[in-house]
Amino acid sequence: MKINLSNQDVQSAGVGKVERLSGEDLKKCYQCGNCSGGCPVSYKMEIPPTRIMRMLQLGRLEEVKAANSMWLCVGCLQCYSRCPKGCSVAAVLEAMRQEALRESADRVEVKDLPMPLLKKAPQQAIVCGFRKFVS
Amino acid sequence: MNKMDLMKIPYYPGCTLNTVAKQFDSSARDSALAVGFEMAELKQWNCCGATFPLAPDNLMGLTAPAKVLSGARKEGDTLTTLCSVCYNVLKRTNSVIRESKEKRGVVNGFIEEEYDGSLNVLHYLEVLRDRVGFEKVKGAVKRPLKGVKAGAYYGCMLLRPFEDVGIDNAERPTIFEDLLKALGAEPVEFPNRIECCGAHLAMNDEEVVTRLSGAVIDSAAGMGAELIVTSCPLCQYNLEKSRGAASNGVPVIYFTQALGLALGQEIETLGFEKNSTDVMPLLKKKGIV
Amino acid sequence: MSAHIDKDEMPVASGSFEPKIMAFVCNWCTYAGADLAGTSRMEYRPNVRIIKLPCTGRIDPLFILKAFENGADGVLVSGCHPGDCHYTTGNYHARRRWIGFKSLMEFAGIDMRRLHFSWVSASEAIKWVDLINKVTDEVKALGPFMEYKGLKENELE
Amino acid sequence: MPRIGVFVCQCGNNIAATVDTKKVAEEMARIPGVVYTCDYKFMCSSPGQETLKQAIKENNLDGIIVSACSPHMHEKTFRKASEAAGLNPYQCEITNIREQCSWVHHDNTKATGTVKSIDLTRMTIQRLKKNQPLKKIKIPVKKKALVIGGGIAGIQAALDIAEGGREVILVEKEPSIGGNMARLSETFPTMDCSQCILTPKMVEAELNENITLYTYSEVEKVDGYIGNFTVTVRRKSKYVDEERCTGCGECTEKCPFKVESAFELGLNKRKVIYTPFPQSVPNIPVIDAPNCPKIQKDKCGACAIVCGPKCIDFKMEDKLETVEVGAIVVATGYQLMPNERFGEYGYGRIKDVISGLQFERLASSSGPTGGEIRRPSDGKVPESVVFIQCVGSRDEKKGVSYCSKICCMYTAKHTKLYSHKVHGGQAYVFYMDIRSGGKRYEEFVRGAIEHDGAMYLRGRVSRVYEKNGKIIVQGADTLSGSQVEIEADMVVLATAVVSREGADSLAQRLGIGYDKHKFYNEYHPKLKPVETVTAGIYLAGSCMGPMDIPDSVAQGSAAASKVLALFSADEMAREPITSVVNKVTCNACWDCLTACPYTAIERDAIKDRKGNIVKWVARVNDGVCQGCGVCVAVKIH
Ligand SMILES: Cc1cc2nc3c(=O)[nH]c(=O)nc-3n(C[C@H](O)[C@H](O)[C@H](O)COP(=O)(O)OP(=O)(O)OC[C@H]3O[C@@H](n4cnc5c(N)ncnc54)[C@H](O)[C@@H]3O)c2cc1C
Ligand SMILES: Cc1cc2nc3c(=O)[nH]c(=O)nc-3n(C[C@H](O)[C@H](O)[C@H](O)COP(=O)(O)OP(=O)(O)OC[C@H]3O[C@@H](n4cnc5c(N)ncnc54)[C@H](O)[C@@H]3O)c2cc1C
Ligand code: SF4
Ligand code: SF4
Ligand code: SF4
Ligand code: SF4
Ligand code: SF4
Ligand code: SF4
Ligand code: SF4
Ligand code: SF4
Repeated sequence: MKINLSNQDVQSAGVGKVERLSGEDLKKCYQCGNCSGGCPVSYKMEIPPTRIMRMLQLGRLEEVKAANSMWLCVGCLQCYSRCPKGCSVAAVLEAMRQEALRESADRVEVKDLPMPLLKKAPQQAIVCGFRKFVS
Repeated sequence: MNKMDLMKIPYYPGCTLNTVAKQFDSSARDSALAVGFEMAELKQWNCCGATFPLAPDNLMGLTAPAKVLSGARKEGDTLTTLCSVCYNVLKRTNSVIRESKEKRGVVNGFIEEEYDGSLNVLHYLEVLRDRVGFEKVKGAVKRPLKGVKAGAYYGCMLLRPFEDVGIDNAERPTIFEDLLKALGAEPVEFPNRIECCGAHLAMNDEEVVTRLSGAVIDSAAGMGAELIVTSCPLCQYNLEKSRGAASNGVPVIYFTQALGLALGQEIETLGFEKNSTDVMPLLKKKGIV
Repeated sequence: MSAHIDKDEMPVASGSFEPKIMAFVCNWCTYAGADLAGTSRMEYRPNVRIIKLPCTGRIDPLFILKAFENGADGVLVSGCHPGDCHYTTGNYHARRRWIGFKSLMEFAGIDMRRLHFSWVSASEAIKWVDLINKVTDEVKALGPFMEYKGLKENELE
Repeated sequence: MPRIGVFVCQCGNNIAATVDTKKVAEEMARIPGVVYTCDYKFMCSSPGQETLKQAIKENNLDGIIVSACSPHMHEKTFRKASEAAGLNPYQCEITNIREQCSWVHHDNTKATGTVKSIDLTRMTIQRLKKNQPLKKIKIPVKKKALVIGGGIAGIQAALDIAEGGREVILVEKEPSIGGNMARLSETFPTMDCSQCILTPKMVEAELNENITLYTYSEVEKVDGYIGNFTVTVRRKSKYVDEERCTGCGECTEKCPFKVESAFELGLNKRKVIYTPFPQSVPNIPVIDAPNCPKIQKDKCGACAIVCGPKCIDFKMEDKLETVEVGAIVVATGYQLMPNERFGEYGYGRIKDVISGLQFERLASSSGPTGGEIRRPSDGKVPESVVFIQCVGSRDEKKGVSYCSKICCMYTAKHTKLYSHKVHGGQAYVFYMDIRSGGKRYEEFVRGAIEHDGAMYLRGRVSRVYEKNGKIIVQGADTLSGSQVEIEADMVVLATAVVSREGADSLAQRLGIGYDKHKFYNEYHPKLKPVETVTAGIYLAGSCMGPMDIPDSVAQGSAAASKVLALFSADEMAREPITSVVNKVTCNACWDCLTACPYTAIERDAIKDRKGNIVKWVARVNDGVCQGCGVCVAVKIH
């Protein structure tokens, strides 16, 4: 992998928007790895939390958007709760999800969901899921 | 006890407790009466939204919970909930409204009300600990859960973020175990009690849920737990569902069912049949029923 | 200790107004910074008259009023950067005092554009030069400060 | 009418090129009170100074002005010359017409420079007219020092002062000197044994005639100022007569009760009558009164029975002693942050999660395991040990924002000790950065990795928990970008170095400053690293911030050299630039007192003849005042 880094990347407007939406200051992250260490879905993320923060510091918004990470985040706040710098990867990912949902198609279509699930699963799962996956 | 003398606490059940988790609701109401308070359901309520918007500028997402809070304020200065998610959403929304004048203005504009955040949002566990007192609960126990090694599963929403919701130390909570102790059970502290169950991924990613919930059950069983108690319908659902995948099958029940059981309520009223894991064999084995 | 400068002694360039600027500076930072401008042979407007004090913390608000009374058209106060005070916290005291003091000055009818506060360290000769030039030009553009001159003359009479 | 002389310097062409010095001198002669003026080529040259002296004498001048270069350049020269001519040196003022005039106004017609020089000199004349003759302040100095804290920094300071021939009192609050270093096993970067290099110094401190040890003692009150401090020391009751005790240890041997040893950090027990460790200095036991049944409820007394010289006295009480000293060195050291704050690491719940200092005890040959690495829970030799760095350090949310500076190094040391002692064992280190600046330090860490095989993982640990008798460490390796889980037998936390409990209250007693972490403030972090703003009080070692042994020792010596310099004369001369209180107008508002950065102002009672207090006023202590003037400007009367 090679990254050609330019001022536009480092001062990326897109990342600036994510910062605004999430209320997080990406510069604060010093890449300690605690979030990746504690994240329950880290194992399945194409880009795990610590690297998300780094990629965004480098302005690689598109790569992070293309990855499955933001759709996997369960919002458990373990990352935020243990981050020594008080950063919330959860908030960053939520901001990115919001952006993606506003722009493009929904992640999940209601019609694709199995009926037994809709019947048995608690309402809250469905409400919450819709809020995360559907614009 | 005369119903009139009871301490009445406004109560928000939330949508799930009205449907698939009725047993959570009813066992909690009955148990409350047995230890001296009444859960007075709000006259009017709506879904809280089931997720607190993590992006701070998303004030639209606060509308639903703000409406609940504002309505509840008209019925008292305290609001109690049972479901961890409702608790998390309502409590955090409440602090946003209380602490930020600016956001309060916007949210009040959305709901067309004047709510100032002055409610005290409590989880049922907090009511038991701080208003009733575990000592009193202990005194009311008629059917002690003697010999039951029970693991309390906190999940995420009761504890995080600590600054806003934490009903107890985020890494080393004890409130749940203290309750189980009062009920006569042997609480088992297991490492994954504060880890996520997979939450809403139940909708579209079974693998994650099976893995995370399975790890919770494994972790509890590994420490010797024979029973897991929860405080959230989604946790309950995920844990029960992944039971097959987990190497150790352990029944999962709502903590209020355990409470009702210990307080001596009729077994039939506790709604165990609604759970998809069967706790009866364990209770029989322990000689509790 | 303030200077009462006679108009006819000022270097009047083609009859235009030349303001009188009083600078109250601390001994350790700004005074040394001004010295450095000299040793580096820099050049700046000659309108400034420096009064050296141990510390900006020693600067009494009355000094500033007195300077205006005695004919200054602009006043400059400068010392060590916050955190660098030779006396550890003197400049914090000064800063705190000025915050309250500014409103008093405004109340006393002093145009705040005539009063400048700055931090100049012992190595910031360039900053000093720029500051003096800027303050001189700004005050020059404002014209002479007449309100207080009247006061002093009345008093003398 | 004053008799003022004005000397205008040409500085060769440096001033004369843009200032008409003759004109300046002439103009000054017209000012009332000026009786003598001249201009001269080089005022600072010998003939220049002679001219000045002669003029003073011949014209009977009572004040002079030299309009020349910056006062920072030659004020001292001319004040000295004035003094030699019989004039009070503070009646000599300088006008800066070079750096702030001739050099910065390049007008060759000399118009600009001359006008400004005239102005500036006239301003100085007005200033001089208000001057009063001042006398140099002389302060007598008591040539005895007090060192607070008997860790390596304090011991070094005491030894150096004693070696310089001055008396020192070393106050240590524990029963033995030695501090944290006494707990260490081997020390980086040389790996020599801590006890082997520390014990000789401790013994030296005990035997040196110039050093008086006050162990089990604390500073209660400090009065006075540089050269003249009066310090009250509480000497806590040891219940053992120090004069008669032979240190035989019979009492400890026979004492039937045990409690957790603070020195061993809970890894071991000690008797109720005890010395903290075998090499204690002084080797005299103390009774831990709250735990002694004899003292609490008059049961036992075994120690008193076996003691040959009969030196145990259960009724002994604390003594307050007052000492007079000229200088104080504060060397009270550090402690580690309580690990319980980090619930996710399981300290206190999982027995085999220990602190770095506890690991030192396990590795120490005089420690509870005799130097074998055995885990606390079951005594098993751990086959894999995970070391977690930066626990609480660099963690602004739950810990402290700063880097503790020593833990990267001691963790590398721990991995070395471990791999030397446990063959086949594997050390894992979770780190964020490796901070090994210093002579041979980086090489030391590389040695741990390359030679001793420690596995370094760049990342933080999120969680530690137990599973099937193993400790599961869950973290990340950010270099490979993955989550990492390790099954370990023991976990060692490199916990943040923090200030001592009570550091702030001691600072308040001493009148010295401290930062928000309660580490003591040096006067200037680069140029006055062992001084405090309170003259006569110096700092050494880790009470100022995290620091290793070489730095602590260097500072101990540095502080000692400051003390010896102060003690080199009988009296200390100070510039008389101090503030004075007008006792008539002072209305005891104490604004000045709170404003003074040096606590130089005290409350003073004015009494009538019968001794009744008539009025309270502020009083400036000349020994302490630095002349900043903050107090003067704080109040407008
Ligand atoms: C795990 C670990 C390993 C380390 N390994 C090394 C190493 O290998 N090499 C190295 O160079 N450094 C090492 N260090 C650092 C070393 O411990 C310190 O640099 C050194 O001990 C500092 O000495 P000190 O005298 O400043 O403080 P301390 O050792 O803390 O001594 C302070 C003394 O003052 C006393 N005291 C405190 N308050 C008062 C009071 N109010 N009145 C009277 N007395 C008081 C205390 O009882 C103590 O005796 C290590 C540190 C740790 C935590
Ligand atoms: C780029 C850079 C930036 C730095 N920035 C900082 C900073 O921001 N903050 C900081 O704290 N430090 C900084 N430093 C470090 C700082 O420069 C040194 O710590 C400091 O200068 C060391 O001082 P010294 O007296 O030990 O040595 P030096 O400054 O090297 O002085 C040694 C003197 O001895 C003389 N000398 C040598 N041999 C002989 C001889 N045989 N006989 C007689 N005289 C001799 C030399 O001419 C020289 O004058 C920086 C260093 C560098 C390279
Ligand atoms: S825990 Fe915080 S600081 Fe550490 S890598 Fe994650 S976001 Fe960055
Ligand atoms: S909130 Fe999301 S990113 Fe953070 S730990 Fe939980 S799942 Fe991982
Ligand atoms: S006194 Fe100063 S200005 Fe005069 S000759 Fe000496 S250096 Fe130059
Ligand atoms: S037995 Fe007596 S002499 Fe011996 S160590 Fe104990 S107190 Fe000292
Ligand atoms: S009297 Fe106290 S110190 Fe002495 S032997 Fe008994 S318990 Fe130990
Ligand atoms: S010295 Fe190393 S381990 Fe200690 S706080 Fe600094 S970086 Fe972390
Ligand atoms: S400021 Fe000090 S000197 Fe002035 S009145 Fe108050 S106490 Fe007295
Ligand atoms: S001049 Fe400064 S040091 Fe002296 S008493 Fe006043 S405030 Fe304190």
